[in-house]
Amino acid sequence: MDLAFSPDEQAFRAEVRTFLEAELPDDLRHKVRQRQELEREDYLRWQRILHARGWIAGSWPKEYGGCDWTPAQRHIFDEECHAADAPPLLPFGLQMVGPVIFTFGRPDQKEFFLPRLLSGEHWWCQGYSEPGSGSDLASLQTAAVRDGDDYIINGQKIWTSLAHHADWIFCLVRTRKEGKHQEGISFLLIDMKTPGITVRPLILMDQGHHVNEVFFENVRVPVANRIGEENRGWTYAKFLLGNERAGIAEVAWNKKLLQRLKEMAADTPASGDRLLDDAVFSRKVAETEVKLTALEYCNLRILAAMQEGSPPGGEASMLKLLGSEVTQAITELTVEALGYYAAPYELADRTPGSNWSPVGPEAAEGVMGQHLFMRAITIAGGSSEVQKNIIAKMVLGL
Amino acid sequence: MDLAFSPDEQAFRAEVRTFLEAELPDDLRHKVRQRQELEREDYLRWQRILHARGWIAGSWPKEYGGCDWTPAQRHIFDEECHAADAPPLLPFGLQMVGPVIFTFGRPDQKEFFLPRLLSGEHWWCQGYSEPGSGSDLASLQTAAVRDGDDYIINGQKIWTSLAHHADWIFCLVRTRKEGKHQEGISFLLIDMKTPGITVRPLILMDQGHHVNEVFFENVRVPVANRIGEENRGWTYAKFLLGNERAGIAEVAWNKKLLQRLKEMAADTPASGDRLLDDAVFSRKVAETEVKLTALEYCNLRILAAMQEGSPPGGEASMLKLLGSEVTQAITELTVEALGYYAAPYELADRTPGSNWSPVGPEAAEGVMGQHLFMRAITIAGGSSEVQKNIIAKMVLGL
Amino acid sequence: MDFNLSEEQQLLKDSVDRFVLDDYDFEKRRKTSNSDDGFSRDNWKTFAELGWLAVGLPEEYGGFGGPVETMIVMEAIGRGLVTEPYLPTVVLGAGLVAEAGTDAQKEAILGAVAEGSCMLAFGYAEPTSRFNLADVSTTAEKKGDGYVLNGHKSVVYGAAAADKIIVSARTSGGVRDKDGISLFIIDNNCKGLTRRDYPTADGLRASEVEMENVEVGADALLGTEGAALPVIEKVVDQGIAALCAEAVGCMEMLKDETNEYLKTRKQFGVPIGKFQVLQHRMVDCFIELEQSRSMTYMVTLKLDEDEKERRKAASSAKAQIGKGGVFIGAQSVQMHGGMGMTDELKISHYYKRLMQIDTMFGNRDWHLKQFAALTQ
Amino acid sequence: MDFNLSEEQQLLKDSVDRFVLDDYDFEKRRKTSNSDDGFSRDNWKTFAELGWLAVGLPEEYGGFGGPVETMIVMEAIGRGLVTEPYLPTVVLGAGLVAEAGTDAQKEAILGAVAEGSCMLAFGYAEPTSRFNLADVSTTAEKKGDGYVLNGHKSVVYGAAAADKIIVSARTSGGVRDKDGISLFIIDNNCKGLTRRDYPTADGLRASEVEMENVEVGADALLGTEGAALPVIEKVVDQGIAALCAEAVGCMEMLKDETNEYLKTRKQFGVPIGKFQVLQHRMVDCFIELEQSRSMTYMVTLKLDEDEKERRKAASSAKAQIGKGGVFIGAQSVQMHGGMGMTDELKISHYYKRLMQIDTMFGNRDWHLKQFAALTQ
Repeated sequence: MDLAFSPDEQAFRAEVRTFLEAELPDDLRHKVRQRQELEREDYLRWQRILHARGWIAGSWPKEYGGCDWTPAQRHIFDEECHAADAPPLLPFGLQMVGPVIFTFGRPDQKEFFLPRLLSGEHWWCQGYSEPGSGSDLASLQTAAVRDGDDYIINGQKIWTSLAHHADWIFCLVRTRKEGKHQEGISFLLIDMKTPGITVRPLILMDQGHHVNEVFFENVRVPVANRIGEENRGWTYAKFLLGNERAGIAEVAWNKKLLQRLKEMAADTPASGDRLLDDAVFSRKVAETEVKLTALEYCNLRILAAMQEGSPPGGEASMLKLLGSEVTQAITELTVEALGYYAAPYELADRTPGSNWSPVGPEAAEGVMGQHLFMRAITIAGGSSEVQKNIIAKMVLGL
Repeated sequence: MDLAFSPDEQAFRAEVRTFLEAELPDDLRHKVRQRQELEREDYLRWQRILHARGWIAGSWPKEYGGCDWTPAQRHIFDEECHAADAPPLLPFGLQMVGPVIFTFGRPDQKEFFLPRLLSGEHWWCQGYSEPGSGSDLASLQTAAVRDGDDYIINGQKIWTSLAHHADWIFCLVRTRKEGKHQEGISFLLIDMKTPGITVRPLILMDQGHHVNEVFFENVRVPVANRIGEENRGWTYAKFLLGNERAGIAEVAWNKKLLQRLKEMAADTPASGDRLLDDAVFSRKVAETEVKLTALEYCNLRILAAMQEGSPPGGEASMLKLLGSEVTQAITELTVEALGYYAAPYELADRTPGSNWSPVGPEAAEGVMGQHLFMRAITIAGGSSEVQKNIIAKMVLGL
Repeated sequence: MDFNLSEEQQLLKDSVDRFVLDDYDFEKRRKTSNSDDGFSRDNWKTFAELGWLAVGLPEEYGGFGGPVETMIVMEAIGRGLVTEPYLPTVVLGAGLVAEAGTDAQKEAILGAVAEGSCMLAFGYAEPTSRFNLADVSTTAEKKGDGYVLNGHKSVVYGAAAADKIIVSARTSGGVRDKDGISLFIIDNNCKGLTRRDYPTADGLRASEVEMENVEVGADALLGTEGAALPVIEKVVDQGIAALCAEAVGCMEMLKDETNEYLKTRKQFGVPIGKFQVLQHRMVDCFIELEQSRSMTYMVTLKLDEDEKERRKAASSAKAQIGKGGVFIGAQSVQMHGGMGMTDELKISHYYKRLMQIDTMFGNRDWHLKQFAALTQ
Repeated sequence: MDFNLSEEQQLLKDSVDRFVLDDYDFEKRRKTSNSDDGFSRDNWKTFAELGWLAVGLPEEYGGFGGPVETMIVMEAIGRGLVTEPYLPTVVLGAGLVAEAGTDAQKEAILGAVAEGSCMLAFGYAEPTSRFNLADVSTTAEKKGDGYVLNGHKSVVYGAAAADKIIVSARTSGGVRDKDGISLFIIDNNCKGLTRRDYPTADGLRASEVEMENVEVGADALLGTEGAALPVIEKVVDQGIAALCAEAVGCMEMLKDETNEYLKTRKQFGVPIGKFQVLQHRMVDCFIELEQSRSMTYMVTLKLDEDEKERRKAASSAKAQIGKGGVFIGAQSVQMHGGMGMTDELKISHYYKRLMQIDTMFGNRDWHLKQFAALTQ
């Protein structure tokens, strides 16, 4: 047993760090640090920088333009990126549909989609959830009816993250109504410019436009855009959900958030003392840090197992549960640290170029918005309740 | 709206207090205060003192020897008794079977049993649970087969509190196997001296002998000892369970326990400070006291509603839940206050007359034992999980 | 011991409940909250006509009722998520004047409050004070008959709409001394006062109020010079009781809405309220609500007890309400799933209000600490 | 990064696991625990023969392995709820001698420990010290070449069986000074030493150790006079790591037993493991166990890092284990219902041990405070 990373891994860490120091633009770094909402072009700029370095797809095989990094390398890369306040890489293309395409796609699909995905030319979004099917995803209703070489799509998707930026959407659609829910689903790639698609914003409680409803009215999609076989989409979807969970603990990001919380609490006056010196507040921070440490080592154990070839099973659900709890604990404490300055909420004035500055301390920027948005992480991607059901069944056999 | 007790009620409080000062024996007071296990005779002595004063059955109608007190009076009486460290009144006779007898019993049953119950001549215990029927009480199997004017009883009861002290047991038995579980149960009063009854101690984790298994092997019980109709025992049992819940919040007792915790924490050295001055410990005490205060006012609201004639419904389950949580929180904190002195556990040496004294501070006596025994209060009398099921169904309609 | 409303109280309750039900549906509330003022002056007029702005004021100035009546109004405000600045004006502002004002001040202000022609705000917090009411850096220096004020008051709810702002300022002593604090009534448009107004996360309006050589006359002093802290503490405790009632209104609405959602939303072929985990979670919400309601009654009925009992009551109630409110809010969002996250449903708005309520007048940590100190 | 055991470590694990499985069933354990000594000297002999008493000791005195090997043994001790005083003798007592002893002391003691002929105990706590290792009132005054000791050591596990008791005593400085603490090795039967021996709630044995003018020679001093605190802290951190491993053994046993009970115990016609609330509770237990195991690996592998990293590791691991252990213990009792309350089932015994483990070497509150101070 040994906690140390190998010399090669340590050298890799140094390489990543040097790269970030040289290539990560200061304005992006600042936006991330100040919890500002990133614009489409912000994501793409960073994606292009990584793409140029060949580091855009750590987990992908080299033949498809990836780095074929070990789990430890991916972990190190993540840690360094978050420590440097790099923008996150959106998962929809790189982690979700990309691996589905290179695993189950036809050669022509791989050739067309993968390079465009990596370069950022194609922005992908995910069409899974529907108004009637939240936790019960397999009950989805969006219908795809065969018409010659096309499917005609009618239905609605919801919670579609950043669909308003997207060029393509990967969708689960119903191609058979009979039989078990799971056995009548197909997996389609749909160009967002296709006539009949309407994207409508869904404003969340932070007043941000992160997600959308996507309506399909007689949308014609070539059968050639189907992944794999008809009615076997559930298999690909499950494969995708498995990939989604790798790195789900967000240890590096949580560490960064916690570090910022401690800095803030050290700078926060609390009637003569520093807030961080308050026995109860510092205890809550310590509790959270202990929980994050436990999560970190749970994550490393699973990583080490993956390194040796065991894929994460129900344990990934544990990482998702704990990671989301830690994040929410940190954002709650960060709001709490602000005291009365958690109240001001001026999203409306934050147009670029204005001389807007946060009410209260500089560190207050974006804190409440982030906290409110982060309420979603115990709901999206399989709610905490669903994760516990999975562990109860898969790990405990109950 | 008004929180004050009426002048009459305040006068009653003074009367109770005076009585306790005069009549409660010091040695009993000491035993209760020191959390020592009470012996059979301890309970009986106190019962006889109250009986002599006519205050043994606060809630009973006057015609059966009770006081017919209002809910507020009962509350006041409880508060004063606990504040004075009086021994508890065991519920099995006074709160459980007594009301069943005077509500559903025949005149001769009332005449025979009630006076003996009140005087302490008959010590009652409760034969409800069985090894196979815990939360699912109605699935009980102990069989009563009619044989002339008798029933022949075969089966087993478990968790029978103080059965080793008892003269009589009230039992739920199965008199019909067909149909719904609930509709084949009868309610019998059984003399513990009847041949075929065996009481076997069940030692709990505190190493105390509080509960027993009671075995019935061809035990002959006169049909005349049945309460009400055959196969309608479930009705009487539910009535009894309803009564069991009155006063279930144990507010007065919890207040006493909390007060002792605070005294102890004020006396506990913690490397130079008093433990009570530790910010985190005192916060936990404060949290518990706030919770107890909330419970107290929930209890008073329900009491006021009872005063006006509304019987407690699902709300009683809430009181049981909260009361047991508060008690466990207090006993946990009391153990915690002891620090390393929570470890010594010398039950074996505590024979009366020995010059035994607790290891560590005087206040350590009985603390761990009480904490361990109190783990049962979220299990017995309808587990916390069952209480929540009840509220979900009865109050929330889920 | 009696937890029933009197006949008059019941009539008041019927009236405020009817207003919220008939005239304050959520879409109207959204528009009002998003308007420039963040509330409706028409509604304010209605409040005046129906007498609600006189609740808790002394009878000689047209007022009626006391803490229980305030509780009734505030609970309805909570159910409706009403944005009109009732708490700053009637409970805090008028409360301070009623408690400490001269006859002339009462005469000038209380009647105007009751008839809706005067709105008030109370600035007690400062950037470095956190929740300590005695931590006052703002200074008021004697100048002639009057005073000159300098300082920064933080997050003053209702300041933009207020005709007069009452502020705490130090006339003597060190920054956190209990003695030496005074109250001043300042015209909102007076020279030297600047405001930065902003919406708050819970859809209300607050302001940073900065005073640079604000000159006021002797008649601006509210109460005895240097002896304002006990007055502030008493009125803040009244504010806490009122806020608790508002929180109970919010919680009850969330409990009802979420319970209904559990009965109607289906997943895996059954209403999600059939899942035991959600049942028990909903029970936990119900119990938090009942505890919060009990504590609200308790603090409301103890506002006139001696200082220690009153402060114990206020701190314990606030600690419970802060916890219970945030719990019910967060769980209501969680149980509504994605829909709970949206701006469209009312759920998240109640959650956001309950979060602010936990912070207002000091959060749970603060009040547990006060309570611990008071009960040792 | 590697969480696998080496081949030798796996062999050790197989050996201790087999002993617990084959030779330490619960009824045997109960008898052992209830015996006069509270443990079995035959078992101790077996431990010696199998080499477990040499684990973690320096190789030159017959020892082998390090923290990982200790973890392996202690986890098995946890699974079996083993009462033999392994922690006091091998981890703490021998650990102190190995860390600070002279060659002569190591020579005299370590070999004897390894072969099972010498048992040790460590008295560090006092009636007023609570969890502060530096709070030492016991005094050691110089007298001739030796020392005279006076004081009271609290709750010394394994003291009755020990041949030698190591105690901390103050040779200079004030009661809570970090400097001025020394360690002494005292014969258990020496003049002036009195013990009150008692069973503990978790079925072990501990003692109050009082010293009244206990005279010892210069060779009783362990380590440098006045400089013992860093030694004590280091060995206590090793003790914490070992205790974490024991706790993981306890938790794993409870998790397995309770999960099995949920599958077999029927109520309302179905196994109670079909109730979602119990499923999720069991998941919570599983997750606490996984976190505790991860933290145990972490602290075990960080024992040789610098003082600050080591202390952070120890305090964070202990804080997690304390919480996780008590949670799993209490929930295992609760999910077993009445049966969980009984002395007959092993469940409650593991719960009682996990409660004591939370307290030993400082409870969760204490270690969170240490951790907060170390990470600010």
